[in-house]
Amino acid sequence: QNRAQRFREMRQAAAQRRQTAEQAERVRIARELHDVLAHSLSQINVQAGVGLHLMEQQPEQARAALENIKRSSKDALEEVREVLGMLRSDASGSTPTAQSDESSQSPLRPQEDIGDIRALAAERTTAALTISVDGAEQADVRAVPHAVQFAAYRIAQEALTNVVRHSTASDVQIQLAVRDGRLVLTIADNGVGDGEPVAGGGLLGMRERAELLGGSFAAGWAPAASGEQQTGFSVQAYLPVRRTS
Amino acid sequence: QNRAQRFREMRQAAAQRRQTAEQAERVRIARELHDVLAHSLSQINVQAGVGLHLMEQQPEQARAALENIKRSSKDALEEVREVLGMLRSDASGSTPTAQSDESSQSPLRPQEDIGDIRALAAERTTAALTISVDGAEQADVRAVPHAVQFAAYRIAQEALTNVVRHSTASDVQIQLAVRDGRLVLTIADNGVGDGEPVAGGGLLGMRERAELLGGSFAAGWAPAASGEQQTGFSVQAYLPVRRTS
Amino acid sequence: MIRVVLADDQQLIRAGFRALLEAEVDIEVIGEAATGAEAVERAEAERPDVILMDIRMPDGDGLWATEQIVRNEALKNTRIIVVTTFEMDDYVARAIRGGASGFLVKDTEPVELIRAVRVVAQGDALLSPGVTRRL
Ligand SMILES: Nc1ncnc2c1ncn2[C@@H]1O[C@H](COP(=O)(O)OP(=O)(O)OP(=O)(O)O)[C@@H](O)[C@H]1O
Ligand SMILES: Nc1ncnc2c1ncn2[C@@H]1O[C@H](COP(=O)(O)OP(=O)(O)OP(=O)(O)O)[C@@H](O)[C@H]1O
Ligand SMILES: [K+]
Ligand SMILES: [Mg+2]
Ligand SMILES: [Mg+2]
Ligand SMILES: [Mg+2]
Repeated sequence: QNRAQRFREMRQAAAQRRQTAEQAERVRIARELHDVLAHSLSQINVQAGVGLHLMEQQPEQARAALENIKRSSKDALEEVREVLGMLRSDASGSTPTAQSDESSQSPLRPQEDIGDIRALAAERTTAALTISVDGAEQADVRAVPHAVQFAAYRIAQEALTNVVRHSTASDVQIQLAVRDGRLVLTIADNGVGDGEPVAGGGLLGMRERAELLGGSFAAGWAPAASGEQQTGFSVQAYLPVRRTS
Repeated sequence: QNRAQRFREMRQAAAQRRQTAEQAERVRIARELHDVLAHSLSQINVQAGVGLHLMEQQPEQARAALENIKRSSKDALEEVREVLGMLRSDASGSTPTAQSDESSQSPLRPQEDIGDIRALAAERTTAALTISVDGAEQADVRAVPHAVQFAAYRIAQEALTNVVRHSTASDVQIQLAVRDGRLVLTIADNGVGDGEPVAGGGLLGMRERAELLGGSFAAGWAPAASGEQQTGFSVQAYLPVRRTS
Repeated sequence: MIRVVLADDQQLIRAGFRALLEAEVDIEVIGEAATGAEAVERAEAERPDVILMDIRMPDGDGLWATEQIVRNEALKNTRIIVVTTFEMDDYVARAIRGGASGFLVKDTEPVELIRAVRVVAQGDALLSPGVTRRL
């Protein structure tokens, strides 16, 4: 009897673990897709809008917009194909993955790191928007584990997507530093506005990334201080720097 | 030592089960996304390509393309958000699928069950095609886990689609029974033909569903027996009925 | 004149290809279909030189429609180019086995698509480079 019960419990525990793995997997895929695809689609949408808006006075803007859209939709498609191809081959796949080796991982493989934030910033910079990156080259920052670097990259990317989409800002400052065993990442803009943001996939995803690593996350409007200081929207993530090796 | 080894084996088995659940989930998500995203992106790409190609001779094509792109990228974004929102709420989900409330359906939630096979059959029945369902109401059949029920529903659905598309049959029999700890599902028609079928997405998908649950699958022409018996195409799935509680 | 039928369930894809092909002096689009069954119907009614055939469509997909058309003796001069979102091995293989003259992904360059229509209309087979490599 005792044995039967132990067995039942064991089975239940296994079922629960299975469930948890499924859920973790879903959230992971959801997050990656949100960032990769929502990102391309919103860029495409913005491009089309801008092209249309300007094409009367500047017909060449329509061409530029179409060219950008053509390129980015193709890139995104290739990414989808890659992800799907790998999902498929993974699923029919032979060898599971005993190795905890991050670099050899699947489609959703974390690839970008903190060093790529600079390129990201350059990409998004326009005549109307300057973006600065601070601390990305510091030795202690560059030494954080890859999983943390990748999360930082994605959070910065998503925050910039939000600036482009939701903000009146003309300037964004991205700051990175290691303090008290945590990587502190701040993306602060000088846009105007107020109120609690209603979290969509972007803010949720950023929080999830931070929390999955055991860290924390905050986003919102800076309090409009004593007349002088300009208000702005900022996003901040604290990511523990646990050594994996 | 003996105990340590048993423990190791148990752990391995659990890891493997977890892996399988993860893989099943991936395949499912891959299928959904294939439909949602790739199609929008390729549509956008075609529009951009066409707009650019024609804009010298027909400048209005550029405008039309941009307008279409703007609209379809917006629609796709909304769709991505919806799918991801549901993945998330499923994942953080308290109640997996207690409710069989159809109106609250998400594209990613397995909801149909064996009880729905009857409606499916009724839907596909025509003057030229009768479809019978046997065993769907039996207590042991109705008691199989939901994941198995859903797989059975999908397999029956796909098999009927094939009958409608490929068969000369006037009658189809769907049979369900629990035998030796497995749900046995058979869809047999009285169409005429022969040869090994060349598996397309339908048969492959059915097999995948069965195998992901640890079961097996077979499809093909019944051997044309001694003159009397009519030949026919049939599909058979064996789905293990593992109790989760 | 090369007479073309477009089969795709996405209206914007049909509209895009139509604009593209109509602009060529030697090509005209004489019909559209949004399902596999419609594609077969259009083919039988119009006897086009070339059909651009999507795979994923409701009511009979493009692979099925391809097989139906190839099997029809009256349509032996109709060539089919399968144009789809994904260049998946099993799709490609089935399309070719089913009698399609070529296979392209939708994000092919417009000039390539136009060239493909001309090549196939002349009776030549066409395979996209990625595909030939694998077969
Ligand atoms: N830099 C910013 N400036 C102003 N408002 C912002 C900024 N970033 C986010 N917000 C506000 O926070 C909300 C939530 O952002 P979030 O990224 O979670 O969702 P979203 O961008 O609206 O949609 P998506 O799911 O595509 O990311 C936004 O709708 C916007 O109102
Ligand atoms: N009930 C049936 N009667 C006769 N032939 C069948 C039947 N079911 C399947 N087949 C044969 O098996 C083949 C493979 O079926 P499968 O469902 O895998 O692909 P498909 O229906 O051709 O395409 P799809 O990928 O859209 O399902 C069919 O093309 C057909 O030749
Ligand atoms: K023309
Ligand atoms: Mg956002
Ligand atoms: Mg089928
Ligand atoms: Mg389609």
